[in-house]
Amino acid sequence: QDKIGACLITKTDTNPFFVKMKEGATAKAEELGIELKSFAGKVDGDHETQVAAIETCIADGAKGILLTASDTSSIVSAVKQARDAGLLVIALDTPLDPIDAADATFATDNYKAGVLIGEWAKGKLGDAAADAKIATLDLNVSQPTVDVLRNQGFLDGFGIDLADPNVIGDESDPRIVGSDVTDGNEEGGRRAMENLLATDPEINVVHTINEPAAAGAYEALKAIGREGDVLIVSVDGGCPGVQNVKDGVIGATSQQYPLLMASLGIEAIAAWAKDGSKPQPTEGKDFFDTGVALVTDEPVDGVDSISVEEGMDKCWG
Amino acid sequence: MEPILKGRNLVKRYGKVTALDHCDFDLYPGEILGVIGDNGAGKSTLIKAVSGAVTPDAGEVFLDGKKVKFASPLDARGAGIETVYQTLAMSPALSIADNMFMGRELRKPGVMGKWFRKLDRPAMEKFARDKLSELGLMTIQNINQAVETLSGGQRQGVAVARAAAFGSKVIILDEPTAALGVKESRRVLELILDVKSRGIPIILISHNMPHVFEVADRIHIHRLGKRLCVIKPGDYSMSDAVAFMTGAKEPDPEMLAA
Amino acid sequence: MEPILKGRNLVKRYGKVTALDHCDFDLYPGEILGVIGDNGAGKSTLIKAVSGAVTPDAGEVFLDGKKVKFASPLDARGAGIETVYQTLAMSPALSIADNMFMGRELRKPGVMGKWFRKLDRPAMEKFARDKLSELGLMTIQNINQAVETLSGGQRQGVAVARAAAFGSKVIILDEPTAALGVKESRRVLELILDVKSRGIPIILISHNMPHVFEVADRIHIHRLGKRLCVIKPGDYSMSDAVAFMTGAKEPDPEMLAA
Amino acid sequence: MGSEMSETTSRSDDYESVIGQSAQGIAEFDDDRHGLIHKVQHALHVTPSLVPLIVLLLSIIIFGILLGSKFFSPFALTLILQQVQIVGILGAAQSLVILTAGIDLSVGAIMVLSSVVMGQFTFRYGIPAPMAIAFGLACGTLCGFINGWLVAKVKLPPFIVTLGMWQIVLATNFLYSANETIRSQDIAAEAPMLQLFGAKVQIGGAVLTVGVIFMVLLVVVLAYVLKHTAWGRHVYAVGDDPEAAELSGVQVKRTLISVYMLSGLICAFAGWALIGRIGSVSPTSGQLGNIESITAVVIGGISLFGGRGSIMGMLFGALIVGVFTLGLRLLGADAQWTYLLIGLLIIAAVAVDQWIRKVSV
Amino acid sequence: MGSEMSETTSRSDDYESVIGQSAQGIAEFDDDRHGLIHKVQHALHVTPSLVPLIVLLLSIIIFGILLGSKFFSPFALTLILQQVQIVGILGAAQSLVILTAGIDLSVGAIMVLSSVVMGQFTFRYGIPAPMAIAFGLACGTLCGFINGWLVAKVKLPPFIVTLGMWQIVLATNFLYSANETIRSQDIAAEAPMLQLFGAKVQIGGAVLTVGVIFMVLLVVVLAYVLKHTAWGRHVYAVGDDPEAAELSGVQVKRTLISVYMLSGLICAFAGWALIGRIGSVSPTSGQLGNIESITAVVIGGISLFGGRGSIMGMLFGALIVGVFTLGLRLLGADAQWTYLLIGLLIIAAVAVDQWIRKVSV
Ligand SMILES: Nc1ncnc2c1ncn2[C@@H]1O[C@H](COP(=O)(O)OP(=O)(O)OP(=O)(O)O)[C@@H](O)[C@H]1O
Ligand SMILES: Nc1ncnc2c1ncn2[C@@H]1O[C@H](COP(=O)(O)OP(=O)(O)OP(=O)(O)O)[C@@H](O)[C@H]1O
Ligand SMILES: [Mg+2]
Ligand SMILES: [Mg+2]
Repeated sequence: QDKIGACLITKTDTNPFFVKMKEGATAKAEELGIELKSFAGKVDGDHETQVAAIETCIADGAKGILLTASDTSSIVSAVKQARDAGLLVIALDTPLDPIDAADATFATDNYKAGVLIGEWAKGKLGDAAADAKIATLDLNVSQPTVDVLRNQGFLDGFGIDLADPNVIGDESDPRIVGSDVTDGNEEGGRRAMENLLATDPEINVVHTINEPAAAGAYEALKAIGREGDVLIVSVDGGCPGVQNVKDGVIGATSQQYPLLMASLGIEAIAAWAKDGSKPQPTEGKDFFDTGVALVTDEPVDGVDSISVEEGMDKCWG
Repeated sequence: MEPILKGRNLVKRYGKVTALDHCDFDLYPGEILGVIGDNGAGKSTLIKAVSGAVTPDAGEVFLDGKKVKFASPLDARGAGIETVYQTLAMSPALSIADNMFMGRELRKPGVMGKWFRKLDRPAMEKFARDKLSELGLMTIQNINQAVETLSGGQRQGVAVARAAAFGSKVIILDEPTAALGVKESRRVLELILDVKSRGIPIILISHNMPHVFEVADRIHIHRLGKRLCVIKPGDYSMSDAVAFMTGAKEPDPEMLAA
Repeated sequence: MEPILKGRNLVKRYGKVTALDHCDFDLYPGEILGVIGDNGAGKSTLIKAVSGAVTPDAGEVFLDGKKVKFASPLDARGAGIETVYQTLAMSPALSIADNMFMGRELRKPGVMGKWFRKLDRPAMEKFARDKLSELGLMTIQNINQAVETLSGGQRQGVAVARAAAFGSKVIILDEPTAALGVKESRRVLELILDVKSRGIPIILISHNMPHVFEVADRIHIHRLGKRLCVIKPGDYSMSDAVAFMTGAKEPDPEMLAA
Repeated sequence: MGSEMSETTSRSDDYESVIGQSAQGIAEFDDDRHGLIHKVQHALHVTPSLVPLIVLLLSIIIFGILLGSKFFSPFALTLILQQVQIVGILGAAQSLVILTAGIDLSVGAIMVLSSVVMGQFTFRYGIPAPMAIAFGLACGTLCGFINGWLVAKVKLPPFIVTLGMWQIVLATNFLYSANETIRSQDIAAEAPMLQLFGAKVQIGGAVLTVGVIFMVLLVVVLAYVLKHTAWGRHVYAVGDDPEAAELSGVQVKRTLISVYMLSGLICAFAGWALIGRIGSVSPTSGQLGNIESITAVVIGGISLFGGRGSIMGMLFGALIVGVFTLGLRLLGADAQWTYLLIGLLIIAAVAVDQWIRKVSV
Repeated sequence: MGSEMSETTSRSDDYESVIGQSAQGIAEFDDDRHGLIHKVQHALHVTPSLVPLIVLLLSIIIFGILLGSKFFSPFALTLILQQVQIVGILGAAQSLVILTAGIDLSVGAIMVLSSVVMGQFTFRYGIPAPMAIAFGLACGTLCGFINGWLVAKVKLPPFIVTLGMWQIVLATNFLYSANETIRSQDIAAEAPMLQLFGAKVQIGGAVLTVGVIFMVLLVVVLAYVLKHTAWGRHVYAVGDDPEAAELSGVQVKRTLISVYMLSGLICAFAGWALIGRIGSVSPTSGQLGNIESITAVVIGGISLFGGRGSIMGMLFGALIVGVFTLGLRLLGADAQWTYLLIGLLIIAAVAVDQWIRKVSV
C-alpha cells in the first residue's frame, strides 16, 4: 500500500462545526501525506449512515477512523468490528458509551460548555436570576447526546434542578418557560424563539444549541424590539458566532476547537500507522480534552472567560 | 307475479343535477327487460342504484320481494346480480383472464392451491379464451394482453363475457354492444337469449332500437330521470317507442299505471 | 383526383400484437369515407397513425400530396385535421366548455384579455351550449359540469361537437355515435352531412351499417390490420359489406386494386 | 341500385322520423331541499377550497377559546402568518407541480441555493444586490427548467428527477457556500435590499412583513391564472390526463416545462423571502421545505394524482399547520408532544375536511 | 302485431345473416423481426423488472473496472447486501403500499418503534425475548392497521395518514424510549435472540447475515404472492383503478387494510433486522427509511400511481443505490460530492431504464 488511509466520520457535514473539523483534518492529512476520506450522516441522528461509513472504511483498508458518533452506544458494535479489523478508532468531540469502546477520545466537554454559559448567565443577571424567565432552544426531538449535554449543562450552571440529566424538558423549575427545537439553524432558531415568546413575552434568558440558532432567535427578538434586554447564550465558537458576541447579538458563547481535535486525530492515526502507538488521555480524565473556553467581553466573577479578541483568534470558521 | 327485482321511488341527485327523480322499476322472473331513453336520462344511474354501485338519496330496492340495501356492488354480486357497467369496470393494467376472474379466482388443485394459494392460470386463460370465442372475438391475438391495450370493442366483449359467465340471478347489461362490431353484437344478442333460456332474467340498456325490439319481452322507457311507461314490443312500433322517449308523444294515461 | 389524405404501407406493432399490417388508405376531397371492420381490426390504430397520435413503425402519410410526419396530434390539428378519438380524449375534471376549447381558448376582448389573458368564459359557455343544443343534447342540465360527471352519451356528444366546430380540412370520427341515443345519433348524422356540404371531407368509423350506408360516399373495409377493399354503398348491399369484413366472402380481385 | 340505397336509408330512418317533434329545452327538476343548510352545502360543493378554510377557522376558534387573548392577540396571529410565509411560498410552487400530477422534492433545496447565490454574489464577488438577486432568481428558474426538461422531454418520473435534483442542489449549495453563513448585521449594513422581504408594513393595527404580503399576493395571482387563463386550464388538463390533453391539443411538454420553471422561480423568491425572515444567508436552512410544502398542499385538498384542487386551499393548509403548531406550543405542550399532537391534528383536519365534503354532496 | 315484430326482426337481421359463415380462428401475422436482439427486446417487454437488473449489473461492472479487487472482493459485495438490507425490507413494505396507489411515510418510524418495543419489553419489563419480539411485531402490525383503517374506511389520502402516523410514531418512540439506547453488549448477554438477524451465515465463500437472507426471501415470497395469488392480483387491481376494482368485485377496503397491516408487520421485521444490524436498540435510527425506501421502489420501476411494477425491481433499485454509494465512497468522493453524484446517478439510472424500455417495445 502506497499511502496511509484514514476516515473522518461526522454527524453531518452541513453544520459548520463539522465542516471545520473536516477542514482541519484535511489540512493535517495533506501535511502528513495521509489519504483522508470523509463521511457524514445525512441529518443529525442519522446513525445507519455512520455504520455504513465504518464498514466502507474497513473495506477500503484504512488505518484509522475519526468518529463523531450520532448514537454513542449503538455505534459501539460497528466500532468493535473496525478495531477487530486492525483500525485505530478515535472518537472526536463526543465520547462513545462506554468511553473505552474507542481507542482514544479527543473531545470537548459539552456538558462543561453548557455549565459555563449557565454560570455566566446566572452571574450576569445577579439577583434577577431568581426570577429569570428561561427559554432553551434545542436541536431536535430525537435529543442527540450533544443536545442533552449542552442543555442540561446550561441548566445545571444556572442552578436549576435537572431531574433526569439524560432528558431535556423534565425539569420542574418555574423559571423555565419552555423549550423548542431548532434543527440548529437560523430559521429554526427564529421560529422556536417566536413560539416561546408567544407563550411568554417576558423571556429574558435564552439558551441556544449553537450560534446559528442564536442568530435566528435574535431576529425574532429584534422583530418585537426586545433584542436589547434578552440574554442569549450559545455554544460553538465559530467566527460568525464570536463576531455576534462582539456585536452584542449573543451575550456569551462557549468556544470549542474542532480543528484541533481533527488535526490531533490525524496525527494519532499517523503515529499508529507508523509504530502502533496509541494516544494517551489527559491527566485525570478518561479522554483527551481539547478544551472549552467561555467567550465574552462582559466577564462575570467566578467564571473563567476569554475576551472576544482572543476568541476571534481561535475561532474556527 | 312478483317482480324479482323492484325499485320504488328512487331518487339520486348530484349537486344541482337530478339523475333519478322518484323512479320506479320492475324486473320479472325469466324476462328480458329492455331499458331505453335519451342520453343522460338516468338509465345508468338507475341500474347503479339497484346494483349497489351508488346509494340512492331516497327510495327502496327489493330483491325477491325482500327489501335489500346493497352497500357495494360486491353485495349485489353476492346476491347473484351480475352487472356490466357502461364504464366496463376493468383494471386496465391487468390481463383479460385476471379481469374476468377478479374476485372469484380459480386456484390450482392440490397442495399448490390449498397451501400456497396458487392461481390456476392455465385454467383461467382457457376459460377466458373459450368465452371470448363464443362471442366471436377472434381478433384477440394474445390472451395475456393487458386490458388497456385492447380495442374498445374487445374490452366490451370481455366485460359481457364475464357477466354472462357468472351471473346466477339477474344479469344487467348497460349498453353491452355500443362498441361492438356487427358480428360481435349479434353474438351478444344470441348470448342474451341463451341466458334467458337458462331462466335468468336480464336487464338490457341499449340505444339500438332494433336490437331491443328483437330480444326484449318488455321495454322500460326512461325519460327525465323516471320511468315514463313500460311497453311490450309487440304492442308498439319502434317509432312509438322513440316518440315516447324523446318526448315527441305522450303515452296514454293508462300505460303509466303499468 | 389526388387524395387529400393518404396512407401507404402503414405498419404498427404492439409487442406481439400486429395492429396495422401494411395498410393503405385514401380520403378524397369533399367525400365522406366510411370505415368498417371487426372489433380489433385496427381501425382506431389506422386513424391514430394518420392523425399523429401514434407513430407508425413503417409507412408514409401524405396530406394534399405532400409527405407529412405528424409528431403529435397537435401537429395534425395545426394542419386542420380534427379527430374524435374512440377514447374521447377529454380531461375528466374540467368542464364541458374547458374541454371544447382546450388549446384554442377565447380571451376576453380589451385589456382583460390582452394584458391579463383572461378567458372569456361566458362566450365559451354560450358557444358550447349552442353546439350541444344543435346535437339535441338537451339533457345536460349544467353546462359547468365536469366532463367526468356526464353520462356516456353526453360525453361523446361533447367530443363530436368539438370536432365539428373546429375542423377545417379533415374531420375524423371514431365511432361517434356508439354511446348516443337515437335522437342524438340522428343529429350527428345530420351534422356530418352538414360538414360535408361545407366541403370538408370526413372519415367515419362506425359499426352501425345503416348509418354508414346512409351517409358514406365510399366505404373502406378493414380486415386483419389492412384495407381489404373499398366499395361504393350503391354498388353493394350491407350484407355484402358485412360478409367482406367478417371474412365470410372474399371480395373480387379487381376490387382490391381500387 | 339507387332504389336499394333509398330503401336502406328509409329503413334506418323509419323509427327515427318522429325525432323532429321531440321535446326541446333543458330538463328542470324540483328540488325539495331548500334553506340555509342546502345553500351552504352547495357553496361547499362548488368551491372546494372553502373546506380547508372552514377547518382553519374552526381551529382558530378552538385555540382562541382555549387560549384567550394570548392567541387572539395581533402578535400571535400575525406571527402565524410570518411563520408560514416560507412554506406558503414554497407551497405555491409545489401546488403548480402537483397539479400536473408531479411532485417537487427539490423546492427547499432550490430555495436555499438561490438565497446563497444572492448572498454570495453580493458578498463574495461584490456584485450589486439587485443584480445578485436577479442571478439568484435566474438560478432557481434554471433548476426548475432542468427538472421540467427531464420530466417532459426525457419522460422521467418527477419523483426521481426532483429527488436527484434535491441531492444535487443541496450538495452544490454546501460545496459552493462552504457552509458559511453571511451574518444579518453584515447584510443590513451592506446590502439591505436582500432583507427586503423582512421589512415591516403597518396595515391598520396589524404588523405584516413584505414577505407575508408577497405570499398572499402570489397565491391570489396564481389562483387567478390557474382559473382564468388558458395556461392555467392546460395545467389542470395535463395533470388530469396527459394523454387526453395531448390528444385534445395541449402542448403538454411546453406546459410541463413552464410549470417547473415557474416553480423554480417561485422557490427562488422564497429564497429571497428566507433572507428577509432569518436576516442572514444560511446554507443549512429550509431543509424540510419539501415535506412541509407537500403537507400544506395535501391538507389544502389538492390531489397528489394531479388535476384537482385549488391553490387557495394550499394556503389554508399551510395556515392550519401554522395555527396548530403555535396553538399547541401556547398550550404548553413540549416539543415531542407537539410533534405527536400535530401528527394527530393533521389527520383530524383532513378527516373533518373529508367529512364536510361528504355532507356537502 | 306479430307480423310487425317479425318484420322488425328481419330488418335488423338481414345484413347480419352472413355472419354465420364468417372466418374462424385467431388472426396471425408474419413477424419479420427475428434474431437475438428481438428476443432480448421481447424478454424485456414481458419482464419489466429485468431493466433495473440490467442497470444494476452495468453499474457493478463499471465500478468493478474502476476499483478492481477492492470492489470485487466478497467482503465489499456482501457489504452492499448488508447495507441495503434495511432499505430492502422497508422497500418491500413500501412496494405493497405503493402498488395500491398509496404511499407510506411511516415505514421508518414504525420500524424504529417496533425495535424499541422489542428492546424495552425485554429490558424494562423483563419479558422473555421471543414474547417481546412478538409484541414488537404486533406493534408494527397495529400501526399498519391504523394506517389502513384510516385510508380504507375514513378515506383519507395515504400521504396525510402516514405523514401523521410518522410524526405520531416517532414522537411516541422518543417519549416511550426516553431516547435511551439499549447497548449491544447487554443485548448479546441477556437477549441474543434480538440480534438474530445479525447472525452470520457462511454460504460458499460469501458471508451473509440472516437479515440479508430474510430480505431476499421476503422479496421472493412477496413476488410470488403478488403474481400468483388472488390477493396479489387484487392489490394490483386496487392500485390500478379502485372504482373499477370495487365494481368488479374486489373487497377494496379489506384489501387495503390487509396491505397496510402486512406493510406494518414487515416494518416490524425490519426493526428486528435493525437490531441485528446495529447490535443495539437505538431510538434515533432509521429516520430516512421512508425516503430511501420510496427511492428504491421508484428506481425499481414501480409507478407511484399504483398498479404497475414488480417488487423484484424494488430490490434491484435498492441495490443500485447501495452499489453507487459504496462505489463512490471507495473511489474517494467525499460526502457532499457523493450526494451530488448519487443524485446524478439516480437520474441517469432511471433514464437508462426508460431508454431500454423504449427500445424494447
Ligand atoms: N357523478 C356524477 N356527478 C354529477 N352528475 C352526474 C354524475 N353521474 C351522472 N350524472 C348526471 O346524471 C344524469 C344521468 O346520467 P346517466 O349516466 O344515468 O345517464 P344515461 O341515461 O345512462 O345516459 P347514456 O345513455 O348517455 O349513458 C346526467 O345528466 C349526468 O350528467
Ligand atoms: N397500446 C396497445 N398495446 C397493445 N396492443 C394494442 C394497443 N392498442 C391496440 N392494440 C391491439 O391492436 C389491435 C387493433 O386495435 P384497434 O383499437 O385499432 O382496433 P379497432 O379496429 O379500432 O377495434 P374496435 O372496433 O373494437 O374499436 C387490437 O388487437 C388491439 O388489441
Ligand atoms: Mg348510461
Ligand atoms: Mg376502435
